[in-house]
Amino acid sequence: MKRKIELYGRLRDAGLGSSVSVDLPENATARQALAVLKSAFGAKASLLQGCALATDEAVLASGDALPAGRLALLPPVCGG
Amino acid sequence: MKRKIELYGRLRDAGLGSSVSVDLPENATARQALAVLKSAFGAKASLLQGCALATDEAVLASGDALPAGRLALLPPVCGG
Amino acid sequence: MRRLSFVTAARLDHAALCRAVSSPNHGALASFVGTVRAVHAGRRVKAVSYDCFVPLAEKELARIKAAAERRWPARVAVAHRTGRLKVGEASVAIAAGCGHRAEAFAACRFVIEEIKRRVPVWKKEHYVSGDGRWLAGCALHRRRA
Amino acid sequence: MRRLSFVTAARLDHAALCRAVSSPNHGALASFVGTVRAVHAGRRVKAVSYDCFVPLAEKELARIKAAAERRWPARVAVAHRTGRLKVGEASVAIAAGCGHRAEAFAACRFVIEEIKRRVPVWKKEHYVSGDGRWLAGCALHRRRA
Repeated sequence: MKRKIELYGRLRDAGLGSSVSVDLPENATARQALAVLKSAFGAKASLLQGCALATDEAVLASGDALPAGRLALLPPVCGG
Repeated sequence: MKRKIELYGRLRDAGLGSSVSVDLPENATARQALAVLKSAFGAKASLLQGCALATDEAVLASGDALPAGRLALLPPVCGG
Repeated sequence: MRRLSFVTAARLDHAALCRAVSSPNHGALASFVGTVRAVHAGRRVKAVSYDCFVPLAEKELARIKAAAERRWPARVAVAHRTGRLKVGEASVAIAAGCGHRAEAFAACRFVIEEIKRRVPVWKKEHYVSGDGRWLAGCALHRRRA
Repeated sequence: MRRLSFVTAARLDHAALCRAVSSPNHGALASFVGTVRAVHAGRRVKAVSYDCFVPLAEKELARIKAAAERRWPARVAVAHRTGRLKVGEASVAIAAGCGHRAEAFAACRFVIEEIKRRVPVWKKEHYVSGDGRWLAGCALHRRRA
């Protein structure tokens, strides 16, 4: 199934816009999704270092299945 | 010589007003002045516990001679 | 003030946050404001853009506020700004009202440290020389509620 | 703001102190406001009178500000109020602007701790029950300049 993944921070400079659409197996985990995203990023895959997938409620652990709803790929944070 | 000593904080409630005038020897030290003040306070002398003499520049050590200028008798402080 | 933890594209109102946490039972108000600096890591900065995953950021701010209020007898307000900020503009503002000063300082400090560790916000510095750079940060991890 | 350390009988302007220490070179502003509490040591408080030996108090505030600015790369502003204050009114306000947050918090905290130890100010609490009491404090000692 197609899932839209929002991109933030430095990921917006990957030339992919503010989100990517990737094809994921049913019940894919965050780990599986990150592997698919790595291919989608191609030569820019190093940007994914330290990134985590999150919903609008919480950051996902790598073994978590992707829930329905918004999904975002988040680089290391530096707010404040 | 007569010196006026300003009173602050709880000392204002001693019934002596906002200052006392005491007779001090020439070149009196802070320690000597405190002894004279103790008599002046009479039954209220316990109010002097923890008090220090000061000018408008600095707190005096007990061996310091009283300089010219304003003199104040300062109880333990609790600003902030 | 409607909400005591939020993300906004509008200029931060430090005074309003301070008022929002005030109480006749408090003797102490500690507050913190983070601002854009003119120089960072030796580069002359013109502006900083703050990107943010807003829904999660607001939930994390609410969780940090709640954690501070559980840990200390405090009332906390916190706001984080987004968008492009000029030098001197405030990116984050925090106010913590408490009975006593030690708690107020501790709660305020806790909130800014937690923001830096877990709120999904990213800074891109824009330099006077014309180029720009996303700053490195703290990798996120799932947290147990 | 004319002076950055002073005693005043007028209402304290926390925002003005914060503005006074701001700089494009700062990334952090920590501030503290002490206020009159409605309850202290189990007694319901109606107001607090602040007595002050003003000339020495202003010199001590200036010395504390200078000591903080020597110890940290900070800009500090501090004001102490005198007179009779109602519950919720500010008795002291401090702002410390710095490059980084740890220094800003440390400088701000240092100033309030030093005020309590060495600035000639005294509080008399006025209770709802009609009586009042001068609070205990810290004995003063000569300090080497």
